[in-house]
Amino acid sequence: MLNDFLILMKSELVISFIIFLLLFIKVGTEMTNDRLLSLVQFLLLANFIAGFLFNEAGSLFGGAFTTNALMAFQKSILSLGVYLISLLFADWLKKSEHMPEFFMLMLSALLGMFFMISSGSLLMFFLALELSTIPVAAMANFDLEKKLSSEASMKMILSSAFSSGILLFGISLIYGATGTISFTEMPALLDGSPLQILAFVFLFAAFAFKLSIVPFHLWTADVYEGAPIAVSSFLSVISKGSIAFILLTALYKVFGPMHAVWYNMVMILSIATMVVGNLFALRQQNIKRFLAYSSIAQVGFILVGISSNSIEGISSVVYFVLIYTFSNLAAFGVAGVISQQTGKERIDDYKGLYQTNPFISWILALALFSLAGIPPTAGFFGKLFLITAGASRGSYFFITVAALNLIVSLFYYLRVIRAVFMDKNEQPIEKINMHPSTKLGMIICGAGIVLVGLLSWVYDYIVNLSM
Amino acid sequence: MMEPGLYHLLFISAALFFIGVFGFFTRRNLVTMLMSVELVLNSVNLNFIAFNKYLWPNKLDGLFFSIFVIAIAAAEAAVAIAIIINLYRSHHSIDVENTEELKF
Amino acid sequence: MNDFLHIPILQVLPPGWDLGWSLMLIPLLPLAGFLLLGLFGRKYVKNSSGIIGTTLLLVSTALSLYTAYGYFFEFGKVDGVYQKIIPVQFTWLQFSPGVSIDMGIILDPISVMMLVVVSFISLMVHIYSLGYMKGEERFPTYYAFLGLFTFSMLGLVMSSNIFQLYFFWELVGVSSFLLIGYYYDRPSAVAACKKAFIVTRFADLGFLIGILILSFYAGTLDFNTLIERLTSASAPEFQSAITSSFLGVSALTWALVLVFIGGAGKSAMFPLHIWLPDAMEGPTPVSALIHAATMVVAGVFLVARLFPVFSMSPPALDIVAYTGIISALFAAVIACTQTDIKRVLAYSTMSQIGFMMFALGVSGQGGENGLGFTASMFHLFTHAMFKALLFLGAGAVIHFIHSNEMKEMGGLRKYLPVTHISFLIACLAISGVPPFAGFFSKEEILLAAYHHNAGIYWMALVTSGLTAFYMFRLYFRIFWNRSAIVHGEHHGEGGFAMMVPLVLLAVGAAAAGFIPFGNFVSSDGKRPESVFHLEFSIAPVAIGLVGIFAAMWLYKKQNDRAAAIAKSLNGFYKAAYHKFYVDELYLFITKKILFNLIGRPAAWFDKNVVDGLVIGTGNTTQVISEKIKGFQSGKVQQYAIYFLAGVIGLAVLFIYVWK
Amino acid sequence: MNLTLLILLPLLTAVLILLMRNAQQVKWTALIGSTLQFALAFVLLFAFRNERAGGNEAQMLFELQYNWFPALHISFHLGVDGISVAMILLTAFVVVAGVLVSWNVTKMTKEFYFLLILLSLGAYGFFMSLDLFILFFFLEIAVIPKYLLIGIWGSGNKEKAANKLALMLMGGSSLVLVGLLGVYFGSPEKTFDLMTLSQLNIPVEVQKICFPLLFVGFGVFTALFPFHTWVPDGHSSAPTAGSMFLAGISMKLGGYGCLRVATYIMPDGAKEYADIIIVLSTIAILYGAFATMMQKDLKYINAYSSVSHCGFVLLGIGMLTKTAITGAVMQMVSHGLMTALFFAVIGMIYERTHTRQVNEMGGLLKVMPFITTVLFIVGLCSLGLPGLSGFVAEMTILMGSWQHPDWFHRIATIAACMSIVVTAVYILRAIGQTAMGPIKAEYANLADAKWNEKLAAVILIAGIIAIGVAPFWLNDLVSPAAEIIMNKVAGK
Repeated sequence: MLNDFLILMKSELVISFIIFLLLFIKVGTEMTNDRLLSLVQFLLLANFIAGFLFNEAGSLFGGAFTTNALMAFQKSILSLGVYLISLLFADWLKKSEHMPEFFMLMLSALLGMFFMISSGSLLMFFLALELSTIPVAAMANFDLEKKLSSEASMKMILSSAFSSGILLFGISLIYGATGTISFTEMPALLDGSPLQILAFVFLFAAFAFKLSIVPFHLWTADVYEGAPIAVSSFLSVISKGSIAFILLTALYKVFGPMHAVWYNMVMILSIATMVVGNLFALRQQNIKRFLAYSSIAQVGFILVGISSNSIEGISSVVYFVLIYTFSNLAAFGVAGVISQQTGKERIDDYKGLYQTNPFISWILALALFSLAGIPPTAGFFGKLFLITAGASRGSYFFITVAALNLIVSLFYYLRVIRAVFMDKNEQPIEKINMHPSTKLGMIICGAGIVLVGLLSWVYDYIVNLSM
Repeated sequence: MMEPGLYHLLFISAALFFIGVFGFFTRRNLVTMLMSVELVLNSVNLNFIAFNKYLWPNKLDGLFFSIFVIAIAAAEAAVAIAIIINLYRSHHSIDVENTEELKF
Repeated sequence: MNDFLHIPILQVLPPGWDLGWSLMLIPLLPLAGFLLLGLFGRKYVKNSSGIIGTTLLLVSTALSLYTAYGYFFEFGKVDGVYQKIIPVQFTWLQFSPGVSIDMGIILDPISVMMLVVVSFISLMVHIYSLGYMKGEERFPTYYAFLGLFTFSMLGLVMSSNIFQLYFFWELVGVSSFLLIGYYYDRPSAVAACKKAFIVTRFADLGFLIGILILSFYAGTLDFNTLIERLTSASAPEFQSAITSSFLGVSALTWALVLVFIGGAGKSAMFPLHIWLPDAMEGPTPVSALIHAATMVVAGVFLVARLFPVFSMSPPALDIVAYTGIISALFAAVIACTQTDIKRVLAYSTMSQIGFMMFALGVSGQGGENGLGFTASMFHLFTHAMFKALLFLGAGAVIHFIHSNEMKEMGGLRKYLPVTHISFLIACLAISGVPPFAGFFSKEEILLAAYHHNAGIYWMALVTSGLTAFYMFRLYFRIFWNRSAIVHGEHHGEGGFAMMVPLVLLAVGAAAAGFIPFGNFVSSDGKRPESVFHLEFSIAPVAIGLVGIFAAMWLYKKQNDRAAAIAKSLNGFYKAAYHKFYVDELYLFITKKILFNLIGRPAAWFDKNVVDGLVIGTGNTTQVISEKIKGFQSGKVQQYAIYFLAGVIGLAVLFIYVWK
Repeated sequence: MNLTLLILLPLLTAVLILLMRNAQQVKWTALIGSTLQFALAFVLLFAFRNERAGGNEAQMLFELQYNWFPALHISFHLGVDGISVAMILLTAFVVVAGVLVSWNVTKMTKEFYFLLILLSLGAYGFFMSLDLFILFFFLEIAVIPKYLLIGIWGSGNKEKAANKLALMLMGGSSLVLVGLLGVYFGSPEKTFDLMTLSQLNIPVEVQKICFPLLFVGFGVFTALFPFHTWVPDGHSSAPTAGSMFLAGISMKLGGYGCLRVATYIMPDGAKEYADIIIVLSTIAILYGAFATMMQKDLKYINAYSSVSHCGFVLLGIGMLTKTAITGAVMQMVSHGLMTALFFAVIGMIYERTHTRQVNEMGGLLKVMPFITTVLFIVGLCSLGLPGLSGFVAEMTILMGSWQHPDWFHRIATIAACMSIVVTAVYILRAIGQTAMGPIKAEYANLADAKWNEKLAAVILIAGIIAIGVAPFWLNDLVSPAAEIIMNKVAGK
C-alpha cells in the first residue's frame, strides 16, 4: 500500500517536497535570489527527469486517483513547461523579492494540475481544479503595485469563482442524475437524457472557461495583458495544457457514451473559437494580448483534434500541447525579455529588432512560424495531425474552415515577422543582454521547435502511450 | 402537514442559484459580487444534500462533496478578498466599474 | 532513345551521288557563318567577317549547283519522271504515332531549283555587300544575319515535312525582322521591322491552324505521305477531309485556304502586303535578297509544294488565283505613283509575285494543264534574277546619291555606266520585252491564264502594261530626265565587289529565258510537250512597248506632262499615292480596337475586379474584426453574462433543437 | 543514385552558409553548392537515361522509402520518373543562375542566400516526393522564404506584395491540405502514398469533391485564372533572383502538383472537370496576353505573360491527351528557363538604368550589346520562335489539343493559337522600346554585363537552346511518364 502510494504519486510528492523546501528556505534561511533560482531550476529539471522514471499504472483511494504512462507523460510535459518558465524569466524572477512565494504558488498550481490529470472522480477533479486556479489568480497579482496586474487578477478570481459555481452546479446535477461521481462508474449510467445533457453543458462550460473557448474566453486577453508575462505564459501553456489533457479523459472516457452530443458541440465551439480568436488577434498591438488571442485560436485547433473520438485524437492533442509548449513559451520568453529590459510591449516597437538582436529575432520567428504551422517547424506537424484527426469524422466543412483559419492566423503572425525583419526603424530596441539561463531556455525551445516535428519517434512514442 | 419533498428543495436551490447569478451580474461592489458567488455555491450544496437524501440515501458522496465545497469556498474567498484589498490599494475603490482599463 | 548524332542517310541515291552530308552542309555552312560571326565577329574578325561569310556561302553555292546538276541530269529522272528523293531524314519531335516533325531533305524539281536560286542570289548579295556595307559599324552582325537568313531559307526550300517548313518559315521571318531592323536606331526601321514581323506572324497563325487541320486528317506531317493520302480519291483520309465540312466548306479547302493565308502573308499578297514597302528600311542588298528574290516567294513555293493537294480543291485554287491577280494589279497601280525608288521596286515585286500566284491558281495538275505551275516556277526563277539586279542597281544609285527619292536623281547614266546598262536590261526583262528572261516566263503565265480564265488574262495584260510603264518611269527618272546634280566629290560606282554581281545578274536576266524550263520543272515531274505559240505573244509585247513609250514620253525629258495627268485624275491618283489607305485601316484596327477595346479593359478588369476581390476579402476581415471588438468590453460582469448566455444557448441548442 | 543527396546537398549548403563569416565566403559557398546541385541533376539525368536504356521499365526509378509517421501511414518516399527529372533539371538551372545574378546583393547577404538555397531544397523535395504528406511539406517549405525574399530585398510596394503572395499561396496550399485529407480518408485504404493511391481506385464521389480542391489549390501556385493576381505584384516587387525562383520554379510546383497529384490519382475527377479547366486556362492565355499588351513595366510584362504561358500548361493538362500533357511538362520546363532568364535580364537592365519603364528606355543595344542580345533571345523564345524551347512546348500542346475532334476543344485550341500573335505584339513592343531606337543621353555610357551575369545568362540560354534545337531528348524523357498518366486516365 505504502509502496503504491510512493510510486504512483511520486510526481505529486516531488512537487510537494519542493514546495515545502522552498517554504523552509523562505522562513529559515537568507538565501540570495540568485542561488535560490539556480537551485529551483535544478530541482525542476530533476523533477522533469524524475517524471520519466518508474512509471506504473494504478489507482489509489478507491479510484479517485489513477495514473498511467500517458498521464505521466502529460505531467512531464507540464513540468518541462514550468522548468522552461523558470529559465526564460530568470531576469524578472531575480528582480522580484517574493520569488519563493512565486514558485510556491506556481508549483502548487502545478500540483493541482497533476492531481487533476490523474483525478478519477469528480470530487478529486474539482479540488484539483480549484488548487490549480486559485494560486494562479494570486500569481496574476504578482506585480503588486501595478494597477493592471491587480485588475487582471480580480477579473480572474471572480470569473473563475463564477465558473466554478457553474461547474459545481453541473456536478450536482450529474450526481443527481447518476448518483455517482466516479469516472469509472459514470459512463455506464449515462443515457443522454436532457438532464444529463444540461449537466454536461454546465460541466463543459467550466472546461471551456479554463481553456478559454469562445464564448467563455473573455477573461483571457485581459488577464494575460495585465498579469506579469511569466504568469501569462504559465496560464497560456501550462494550465491550458493540463485542461486539454483532462478534457480528453473527460470526453473520451467519462462522457464517451454522449459522443454524438459533444461532437457537434465541440465542432461549433471550435469553429467559433478559431474565428473569433483570429479576428481579435488581427487588431492587437500589445504583444501579450496578441499572444493571448493567438492562443485562443490555437485552442480552437486543439478542439479540432479533440473532436475526433479516437486514438489519433489523444495522441495528436498531447503532441500538439508539447509543441505548443515550446513554441508559445519561446514567444512569451522573447516578449518577456524585451519588456523586462525595455518595457516595450507594442508590436510596433519590435520594428527593426533583427538589426540589433538577430538571435532572439530568429527564436521569435521560429516560434511564430511554429504557431502558424509553417514547415519545417514542429507546429506544422502538430496542426496537421490535429486536422487529420479531426478529418477522420469526414466533415469537409469543418476541416475547410480550420484550414482557412490557418491563412488568417498566418496573416497576423506575419505582421510580427514583418515588423521584426522588414520594417525600418530609427531607434530599434537596443542590444539586449540576457541571463545565461534565459538564453539556454530559448535554445531549448528552438531545438524543440525544430526537432520535435522532424524526429517522428516522438509522435510514435505518444501514440504508443495513448493506445 | 406534509414534509417538503425533493422538488421543493431543488426549487429553492435553483432560486438561490439564480439569485446569486443575478447578484453577480448586477452588483457593483466587488465584495457583494463575491457574496453572490457564495450564494451560488450554497445552492449547489443544497442540491447535493437533497439529491443525497432523496435519491441516493445509501451513498454519502453528496454530503462529502458539499463539505469540500464549503472548504474550497472559504479558500477562494480568502484569496479573492486579498486580491480585492490589493485592488483597493491601487484603485482606492472596490467598485467594479472602475476596473475596466483592460479591454478590446 | 533517339540520338542526335546518328542521322540516317537513306540510300536512295545511285553510287557516287551519296549526297547525305554534303547536302546537309548546304544549309549548315551559312549557319556556321552565323554562329561564328555572331559570337566572335564583333571582337575578333571584325573586318574579315565579310570574307568569311562569303567564302562559306560560296562553298554551299557550289554544292547546290553540283546537287542541281546531279539531280537534273544524272539521277533525278527515273524513266522520264523526276522523282521526289529524300536522302536525309530523322525524327526531330514525335507527337504521337505517325505524327512527328521529321527534319529531312527532299530533292524534287522545285526544291532543287529554289536551292540554286537562293544560294546564287544570296552569294551575289554577299559579294555586293562587301562593297556596299564596307565600314559599317555592325559589319559582322550584318553578315551573321545574312548567314542566318540563308540557312533558314535553304532549310525552308529543302523541307521534307510541313512542320519542318513551318519551323524554317518562322526563322526566315525572324531573320528578315533582324535585317529590316538592322539600322536599329532609326525609329522608322524599328517600326518597319515590327510591322513586318507581326503581320507575317498574323498570317502564320493561319498557316499553323492549316497545318493542324491537315495533320489531323492526313494523320501525318510528312509531305510525301500527306500529298499521297490527300490526293488519291480512294484514301479514307481524303474522304474524311472532303466530307467533313464547316460552314459548308470542306475541311480540306479550309486547311488549304488557311495555309495559303500564311503564304500570302509572307509573299505580301493583298491585303497582307502592307509590311513589304516599309521593309525597304533595311539595307538595300537585304531588300534585294529577302524582299525581292527569295523570302517573299516563299508563299509561292509553299503553294507549289502543296500543289497536288491544292489541285484537289478548286475553290482554294480560285482564291489563290484571284488574290494573285488582284495583288498584281493593285500593286502595279500604286507603283506608278511612288517616288521612293525602293518602294516602287517593292510594289513591283508584289505585283510580280501576284503573277506567280495566279499562275498557280489557274494551273491544273499534270500534263497540258500543268502549264501554269511550270510558268509560275519559271517566273519565280527569272524574277529572282532581274529583281535582284534591279535592287542592287538601285542600291548602287542610292550608294551614289545617298537618297531614295526620285527627285534627287536624274541623268546619272554617265556617272554609273555599268549600273545603267544592267538596270536597263533588268527593266526590259521585267517588262517582258523579248528576248529577255521576263518575256518567256510572263508569256507562259499569260498563256496559262488565257486558257483558264479570260477575266484574269485581261487583267494580267493590263498589269503587264503598267509594269512596263512604271519600270521605265523609274529608269528614265534615274538615268535621264535632267542633268545630274552631283554635290562634291563622289566615289564612282562603288568597288569591284559591287560591279561583279551586277554583271553576273545582268547576264542571268538577259539569258535565263532560254533555259528550257519546262523540261525540268513541271507539276507532275514529267516533261510536257512544248507549248510556245509565237502569235499569242504579240499582244503582251505590244502593250509592254506602249507602256515603255508612254514612260519615255512623260519622263525622258523634264516636263510637266506627268504632273498634268496626275492632276487630271486627282482623286484616284491621291488614293494610289497613299497606297489606297490600307495602312491607315490596319492602324485603326490594331490601335483602336485591339488595344483600346480589348487590351485596356483586360488590364483594367485585372487590376480592379479580380485583384479587387482579393484585396476586398482582406479588408472585410479587418473591418469585421474592428466591428466585433465591443464584445470584449472589459466589464467582468458582462463576461459572466456572456458565459451564462453561452451555457444556456448550448443547453437549449442540444436539448431542444439538435436532438 | 541516391535521391536524398538532392535534399542533403542544399541542406548542407544552407547550414554552411549560416556558418560563414563574411559575404564573400557566403557567395562562394552558395555558388559552389548550387553548382554541385547542377552537376547532381545531370548525374541524375544520365543515371536515369542509362536505367531506361538498360530496359528498366519501372514507373519510378531510384525509389527509396522509410516509414516516417507510421501511425498515420506517412512514409518518406522518394522516386523520380521522367517528368520529375525534367523538373529537377529545371530547378538546378534556375538555382545556379539565380545565385549568379544576385552576386552583388549587399544587404544581409547571408540570409539572402540561405533563403534561396532553402527554396531550392523545397523544390527538389517536392519534385521527388511520392508521398502526399511530404509533398505538401516541401510545398509549404517553399512559401515562407519567398515571403521574406520579397519583403526584405524587394522593391516598390513590397510588404503588400509579399503579404498577398504568402497569403494566396497559403490559401492554395490549405485547399490542397483539405483535398489531401479527403483523399486520405476517402480512399479505400488509408495512405498518403502516391503510388499506392494510384493503384487503388478512389470512389468517384470523393474524386468529385477532392479533385477541384487539389487542382485549384495547386492552380493558385501556377496562376490559374482567376487566382493569378499574386503573380504580377509578387514578381514585380521581388528581387531579381526572387522573381526568377518564383516564376521559374515555384509556379511549376503548381503545375506539377495539378498533373502528378490531382490528375494522376483522380482521373475521374479530371475527366469530370476537364472542360472547366480548359475554359479557365484558355481565358488565362488570351486574357493574360492582352493584359500584357497594356503593361509598361518590364517585370509586369513578364509577369502577365507568365500568366498567359502557364495557361498553356493548364490547357495541356486539361486536354488529357498524352501529347498535350507531354507538351504541358515541356512548357513548364521551357517557361521556367525562359522566364527566369527574362527576369535575370530585367534585373541587369534595372541595375544599370534604374528604371523598368519601357518607355523611359531606348537604344540600349548600343551600350549593352550582350544584355540586349539576351533580351532578344528570351523575347523570341517567349513568342515561340523555332529553335528555342517555347516553340517546341507550345506546338506539342497545340498538336495534342487538336487531337480532340469536337468544336469545344477546337475553339479552345484556336484561341490558344491566337495568343501567339498577341505575344509577338507585346514582346516586340517591349524589345523595340527597350533595345532599339535612338539611345537616351543618360544611358549613353552604361556598362555591359559582368562575368557572373554573362555566365548566368549563358547557362539558361544553353538550356533553352538545348530544348529548342534537340527536343527529342526531353520528349523521350517526358512522354513515357505522360503516357502512364494518360493510361490511368483512360482507365487502362
